[in-house]
Amino acid sequence: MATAYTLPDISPTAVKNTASLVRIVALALISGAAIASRLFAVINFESIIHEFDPWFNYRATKVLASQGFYEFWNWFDPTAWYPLGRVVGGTVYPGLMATSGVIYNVLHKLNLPVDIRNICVLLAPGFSALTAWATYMFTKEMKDASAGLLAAAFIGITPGYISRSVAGSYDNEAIAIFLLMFTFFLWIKAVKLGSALYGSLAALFYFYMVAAWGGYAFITNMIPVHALTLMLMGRYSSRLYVAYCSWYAIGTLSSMQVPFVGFQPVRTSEHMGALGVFGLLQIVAFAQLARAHMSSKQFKDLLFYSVIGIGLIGAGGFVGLTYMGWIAPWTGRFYSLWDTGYAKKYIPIIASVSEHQPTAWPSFFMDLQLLIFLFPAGVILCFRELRDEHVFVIIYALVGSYFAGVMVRLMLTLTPCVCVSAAVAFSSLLDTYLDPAKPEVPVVEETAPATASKPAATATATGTSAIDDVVNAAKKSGKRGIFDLDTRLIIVFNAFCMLSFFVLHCTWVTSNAYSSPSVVLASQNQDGSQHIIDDFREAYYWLRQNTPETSVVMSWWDYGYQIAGMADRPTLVDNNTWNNTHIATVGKAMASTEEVAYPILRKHDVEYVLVIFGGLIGYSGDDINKFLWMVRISQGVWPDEIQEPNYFTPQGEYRVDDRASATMKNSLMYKMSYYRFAELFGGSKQAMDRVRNQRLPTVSPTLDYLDEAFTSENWIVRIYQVKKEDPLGRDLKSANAFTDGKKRKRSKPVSRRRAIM
Amino acid sequence: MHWLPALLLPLLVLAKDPQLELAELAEKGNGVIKLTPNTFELLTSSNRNWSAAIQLTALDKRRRCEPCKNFDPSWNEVAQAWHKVPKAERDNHFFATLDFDDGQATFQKLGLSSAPAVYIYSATDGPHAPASGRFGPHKYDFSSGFEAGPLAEQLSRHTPIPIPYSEPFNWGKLLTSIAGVVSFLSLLRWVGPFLQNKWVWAAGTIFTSLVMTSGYMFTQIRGVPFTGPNGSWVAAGYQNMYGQEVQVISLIYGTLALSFLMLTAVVPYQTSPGRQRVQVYLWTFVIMLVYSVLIALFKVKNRGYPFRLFL
Amino acid sequence: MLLLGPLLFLAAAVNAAGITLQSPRLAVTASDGETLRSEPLSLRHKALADVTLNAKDTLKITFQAYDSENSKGFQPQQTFLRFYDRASGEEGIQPLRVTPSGKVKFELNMARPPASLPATTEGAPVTVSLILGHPGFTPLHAPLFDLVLPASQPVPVHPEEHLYHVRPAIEHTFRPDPKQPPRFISAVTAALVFAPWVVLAGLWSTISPKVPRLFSPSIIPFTATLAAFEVLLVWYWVALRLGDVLLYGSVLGLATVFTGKQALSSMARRRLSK
Amino acid sequence: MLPLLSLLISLVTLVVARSSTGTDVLVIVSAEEQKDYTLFFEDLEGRGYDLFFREPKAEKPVLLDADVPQFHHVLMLASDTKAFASDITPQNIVELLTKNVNVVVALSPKQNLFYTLAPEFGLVPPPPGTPLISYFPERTDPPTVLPVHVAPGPIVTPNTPPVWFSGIPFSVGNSPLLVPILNAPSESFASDSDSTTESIVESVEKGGEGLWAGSSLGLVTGFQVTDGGRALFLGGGAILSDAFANKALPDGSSSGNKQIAHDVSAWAFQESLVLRIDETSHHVVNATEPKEYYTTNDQVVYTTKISRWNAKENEWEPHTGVDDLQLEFTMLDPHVRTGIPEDLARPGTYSVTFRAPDRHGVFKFIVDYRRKGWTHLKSAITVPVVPPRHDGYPRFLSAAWPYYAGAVSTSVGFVLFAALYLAGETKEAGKKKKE
Amino acid sequence: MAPKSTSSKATTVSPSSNPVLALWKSYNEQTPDRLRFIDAFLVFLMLTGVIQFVYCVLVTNFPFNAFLAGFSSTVGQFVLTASLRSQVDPENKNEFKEVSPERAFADFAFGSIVLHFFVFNFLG
Repeated sequence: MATAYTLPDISPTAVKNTASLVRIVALALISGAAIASRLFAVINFESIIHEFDPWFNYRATKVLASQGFYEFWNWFDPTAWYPLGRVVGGTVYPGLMATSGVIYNVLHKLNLPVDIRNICVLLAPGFSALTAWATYMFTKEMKDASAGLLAAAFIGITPGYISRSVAGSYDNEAIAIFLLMFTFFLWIKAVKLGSALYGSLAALFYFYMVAAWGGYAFITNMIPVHALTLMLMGRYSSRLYVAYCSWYAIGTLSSMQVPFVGFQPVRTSEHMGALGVFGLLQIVAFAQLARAHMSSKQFKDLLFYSVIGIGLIGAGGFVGLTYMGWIAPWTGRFYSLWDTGYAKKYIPIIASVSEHQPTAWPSFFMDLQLLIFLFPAGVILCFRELRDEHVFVIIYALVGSYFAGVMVRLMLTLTPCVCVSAAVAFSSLLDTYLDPAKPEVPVVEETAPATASKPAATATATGTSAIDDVVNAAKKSGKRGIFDLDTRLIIVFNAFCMLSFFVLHCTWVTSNAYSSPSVVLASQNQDGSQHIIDDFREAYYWLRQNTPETSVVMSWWDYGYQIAGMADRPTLVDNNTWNNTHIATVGKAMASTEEVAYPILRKHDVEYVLVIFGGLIGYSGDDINKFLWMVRISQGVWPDEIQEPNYFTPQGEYRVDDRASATMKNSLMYKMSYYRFAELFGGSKQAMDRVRNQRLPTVSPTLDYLDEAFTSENWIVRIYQVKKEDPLGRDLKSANAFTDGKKRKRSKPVSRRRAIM
Repeated sequence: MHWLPALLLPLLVLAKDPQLELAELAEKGNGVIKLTPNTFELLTSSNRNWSAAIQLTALDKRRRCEPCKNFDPSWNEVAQAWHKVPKAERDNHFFATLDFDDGQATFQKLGLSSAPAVYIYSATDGPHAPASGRFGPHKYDFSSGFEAGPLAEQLSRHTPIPIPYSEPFNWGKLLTSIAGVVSFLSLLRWVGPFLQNKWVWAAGTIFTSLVMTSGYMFTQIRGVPFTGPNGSWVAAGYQNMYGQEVQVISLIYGTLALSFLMLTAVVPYQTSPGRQRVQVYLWTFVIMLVYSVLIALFKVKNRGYPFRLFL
Repeated sequence: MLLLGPLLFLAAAVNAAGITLQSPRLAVTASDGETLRSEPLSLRHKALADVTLNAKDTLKITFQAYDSENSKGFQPQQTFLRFYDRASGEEGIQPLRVTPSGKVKFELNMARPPASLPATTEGAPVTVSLILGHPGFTPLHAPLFDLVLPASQPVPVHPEEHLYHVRPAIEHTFRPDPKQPPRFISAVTAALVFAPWVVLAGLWSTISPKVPRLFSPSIIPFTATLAAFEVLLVWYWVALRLGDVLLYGSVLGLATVFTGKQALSSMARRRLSK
Repeated sequence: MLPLLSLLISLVTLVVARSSTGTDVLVIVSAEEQKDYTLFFEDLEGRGYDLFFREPKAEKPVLLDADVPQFHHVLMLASDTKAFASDITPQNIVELLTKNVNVVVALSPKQNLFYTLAPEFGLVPPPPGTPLISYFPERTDPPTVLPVHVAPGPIVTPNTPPVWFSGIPFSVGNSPLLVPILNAPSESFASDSDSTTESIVESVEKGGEGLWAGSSLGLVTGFQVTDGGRALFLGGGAILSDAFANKALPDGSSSGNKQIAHDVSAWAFQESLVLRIDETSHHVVNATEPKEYYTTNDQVVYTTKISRWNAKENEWEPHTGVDDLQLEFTMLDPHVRTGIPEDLARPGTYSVTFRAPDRHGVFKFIVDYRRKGWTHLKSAITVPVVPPRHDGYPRFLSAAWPYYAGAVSTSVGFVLFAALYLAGETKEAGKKKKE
Repeated sequence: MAPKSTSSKATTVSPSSNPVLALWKSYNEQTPDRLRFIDAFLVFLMLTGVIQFVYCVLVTNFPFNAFLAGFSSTVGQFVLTASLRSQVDPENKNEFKEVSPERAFADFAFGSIVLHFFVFNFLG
């Protein structure tokens, strides 16, 4: 046969074996790359837990590892949400902790005394390797092994996934993405084979997913949508029935074993879609069975009436139950994905989180570089041969890109799908141009997809359109292939360049953007050398060493987990923002005057107040910048005590200098942030806030109810101690005036009679 | 009853009671007083036993103030709603509108740099004067959007009695949706085959995902303008963009995807080597070019980005 | 102290110069100037009828202080009116302005009450008494009459005052326990749940499946292991902990896989042999 | 003074000491005034106190050495002194009080630093130079020396005869920490003797400096500092003096000054009305050890032991007969507030059993017993209340029998089905395929 | 559907007016015993489930987890068995190329064991 270039003659078996060997090696290398590229954080900084939530997971894991699973399950944490406490066992997704707990115990069984912290730090990279493998399997089902390898490579190093799985970011997503992909793989497999085994396995991994991440709702809705679409496309088959029913029956029951999820799968709207499809499948299956035994005429009207009737009953029942409050309507967090204005209006806490902001296009490109435009091409290719699994990818692409657009953090769910379809596109390009066959001779390996797709295509595309004609005509003509070597070369070379560019990009992004453990900050000295700013740990360890075990620390909720994790002190609120009122209370205390705040602090037994202040070195993520959110949240609860406009200048500007509004200047947060700030600059030349770029008044605010306890090296963390009540029962303001020797103005006996108006 | 003296006063004194005057003005502009600098002074005079909510806006075309246009209708709705309350209470609170072009001086006096803004002056004496002694002007914060509902709700805190505003039921929406469904069903026969064609769906899917991945939702949620003030269409800053960028970016993505498809799906079916070669080079060139443009754009957004392609 | 005053006064009246009053009168006039009450006062005994002042009324007290010796008016240093609420113990002292000739004209206008007036409660009268004192004179403390004043706000108490008294008890209201249906019903239903076995038996008997290989060596182990699994699970429900069941389960699982392979492959052979 | 000495003395006097806090008393009094109080001082020494005298202007012995109080009680009788040594300042006196030192302060018509001290306690003295005057009862003494009837109260022994007083009154604020002991007679008022009615009337008018008159004014007032010492304010030191102690009342009977001097000093030096909480314990019903966590709906037993200082026996004895002791079980707000009845079997122990709220959180057992004149009792124990453990819920409920039955019968059905199915002949299937 | 079965249908079904009767008739005629054996089990499961559901609705759902466990054990077993049925149904042979009847039963057994594990874990 005529080939574009001479092929070494090797026996097909040899080729096969080498291919599989190469595949294994490639996968191994990909895993290595995936893990390695996530270690920048450890190299640049140190082996430390990152950010906020991971600190809680780490703490919980320690409990699990030291006290065992049942104790963890029943763990009541009295130091969180003081004094409400938190029933941790019932309010976490234990999957992550359980996983590292198991690993920890196994290693110790093998006499490998590994520190639990290192396990937690390295869990995410480890699982990223598994994710690569899962993606490989998944894509293999879509196209073939080569596409699979590409996809694995993509997901292995694409920043969109690395951003949440660098070493040290010990968060649910770390393992969730692997579970997501593997569940999908099993699901596809189950649909393809119609095997209850794969269905059950999918259910098991779904259970793992539910135990690991709140994002399981994505699976809960993706799979039913897929099944429904297939049915609407007239592709119902007993295989679908077997796969879906075995998945749903076991999956739903198992998901309810997770205490945090509880009865939601039968009580909330997020899960009702799956239930509905389940019911529908039963009807359709019965109809099919009936059809086997009846003339089509009878069958038609029976089927028609029964489907209509039962469908109506089902819908009515759903509405009724929702109306009776048996089924909870969409939860706010979920709802805010559809009505994008909803969160800001009704759940400011959610809106205040930075990773819940919508995504601008640069972050798409930053995270997915060339994949983002290969992705549509891949989707088109999926349409070309429209098998059941391709339908899945298409739906995934649609839904995923919408969600990723709405919330930055959901970029994570889009990434795998992008990798898969991009890989499909890219590998089919390479296939075309590497395929040695020349078009003159009748093409030998009319690739499997093409054949398989024909019936599918003809089955669906009853209505014919121009594009169809083109494609089919081309297919008919059969002459498919590339004639000349140079064209092949340029394409291959081009592709190679693009891929290497992608690698460069990913490496750069990972090392520069996504590897900083926001606990430790890095800054450049004049000579370009790196200077580590370690104020947070400095302050937290100060708390740990200089305050009694039981002293309650109040701070804005962002720092709750870190205080609990590093300082080991009770906190009022933390990053598990389940109680709006409690958070609003803290917001109110921060936003109101000392006199108003003091009773609140005393009532909650607060002994230390911690604020983050970046004004000195220009750390922009400080509390003054978050202050408006505190105001808003507390305004939501006490609209007539706290009003956002009062914190702006009459011109509607948010200022901290001498033009700042009186309310702003008297607020506890302002006072705590700028206390003694002017003195630092010698008072003479005005103090400069490097974040707001505003000059502070030369006299700094005074504090009557708090004492400055600690201020970190760069003033990022400032800790204040709450004074006790005056033993003589005076208000602390006048008590201080007395101790400072100020004369009290002479009073005289007052009339005790007040007339009734 | 507070308005009795207000009504009797003119009979006793020759000078017209400002409150009555305002009431008439409000009557004229049914519910909303169209302010001039003088009437503004009158309305916000230091000793007033009425409260007032003033919308400071710039509705003139030349000002190109989109938010002003969006907000004005809901303002008028609320004013109408207030106009419905019995005269006794109505004349204790006034709704007024001052346009930038009528009272630039006033805007400067208030130090207003942006429109629209709503200032609320509560009564300084008389029964409705607030006990707190904070007479305003309070500034209405638009954090809850331009809708009439929240506006009425928040203003009601300052009016003598709550504003009897109720969301008008949106019949139009209902009807259109019903009509849509009906027409769809009726057209189903003709639309059907069209819907069954997978390439239609493909087009839809591709379009959606392209638009989404070019930050369309960002522009929607943040309500960013289509282009910048000085006609620039690329917003500086990594987490920021204008409406036009969506189009450009999705076009770029589309082109790249298309050329890949061409190389994969169409070029191989060429029968003559010559044409095939031409096409291959053509599409490769297109990819290189557009990709470089994309990178260049990204460098604009993200200054620190070290890489560049041919441009 | 009250009882002490007059007593001492009587005791002391003998030896020193005393103070007496000339024509003491009280008058109550309404806001529109109408005189509601006007009568002379006596130092010996209190006026019988209470004097009532309404919100706008005015109480007028006039007298002239006399030196009982030379019976000419003079100006005592201490000329106080004392308002005393016996119920609440509230007290107010109002010094009176005296002319050099001893004339006193005191007006208590309820529209503008003086600061000395004590807080009063509804209906409870305050005793008004006159206190006269001067160096070298026998002091005089004479209750004049009971005065009923419009009630005022209660006396302001310290915010923490309530901590110094018994505070009202607080009961926590508990959520009601979920109600259990009568055991009888549950038992019956439980029995009913087993009823379908009858149906099953009936149906299977109609089909009467042939079970030639019920005890065939290749099948029975598989069946047994499956049964063992179910037993294990029930046992788990009753007693076991998760760890144990996972351990036993894994062991049993291996066995089941093995036996399953045996049984099913034998079945497959039979099927394909057809 | 030397710590060693104080230690020595405290050791020696341990046997006879009567105060619950200690025996060392610093008396700040000028040499000439000192002679006026011999009786009082004898009384004190007789009660086992060690008196250390110090001239108002003398530097030693100091009140505080490195913020450590050097005495248990301070007696400020130098009322007429204008200027004091540098370490005698209002601030220092307040600090002493917060450090559980008891202070007795005698004011006088002469203005000095006590005039700035008193207002901090809600006691406002009249303008300087205006002593308390009363023409009642008619007597030969000057109007500034007056007998005062002693109202019954917890501190002074019942039916003590009237006492001689000379000094200033002060208006008493409404702070509940204040303990009125002796109030002015209702006919009395503060004024300089040559004031005229005009000046008095003007004083009450707007802008006047106010009139201190009537029975609401305090002459002797105590102040119980929150978890600190006790302060006693005397309108004038003379009430403790020998002169008044020996001076007969107008009706010839002897005055109550000796008695009141004894009583008020006993209160001020924490001999009387002193309570303390010896121990508190909590546990579940019919258990003995306290639990680290309580589960919602537990029956919790809270026990506390209160004892009172017995000055005569010089020891703490069980304090019985409190019928208004209350316990709060608090998380943010009290969820339970109940009286703690006395456990008659064990004198001085008070115990109550209650059901923990069915709401988890960090709760506190709070006993906060404050009564005027008594030392405050405060105890707060933090204890988390947690939801039941996963296996803490009732199992095998009758209500769920049908469900158990369902599950079991399904399992059995499965086994049976599997057995029969496996055992069944696959022929039919084959046949069907053939036909 | 395989064309063979449709043809057989055309011949066997009597022109009965009542579709349900016709259904029942043809079912009895042309369902292999093995399938009817399975169907009997299905009926059994359905009845068990219905009784529990009725009890839950009429009497109490108090230990809701117990109800869910019991009920979904029947439902789950039902669907698993139904899957088995459709997999061993000779008429679906061409639909399940990779799944032989024995393999089907293995899957069924595996699924059921997993299901029952969760059931008893959730039964409380």
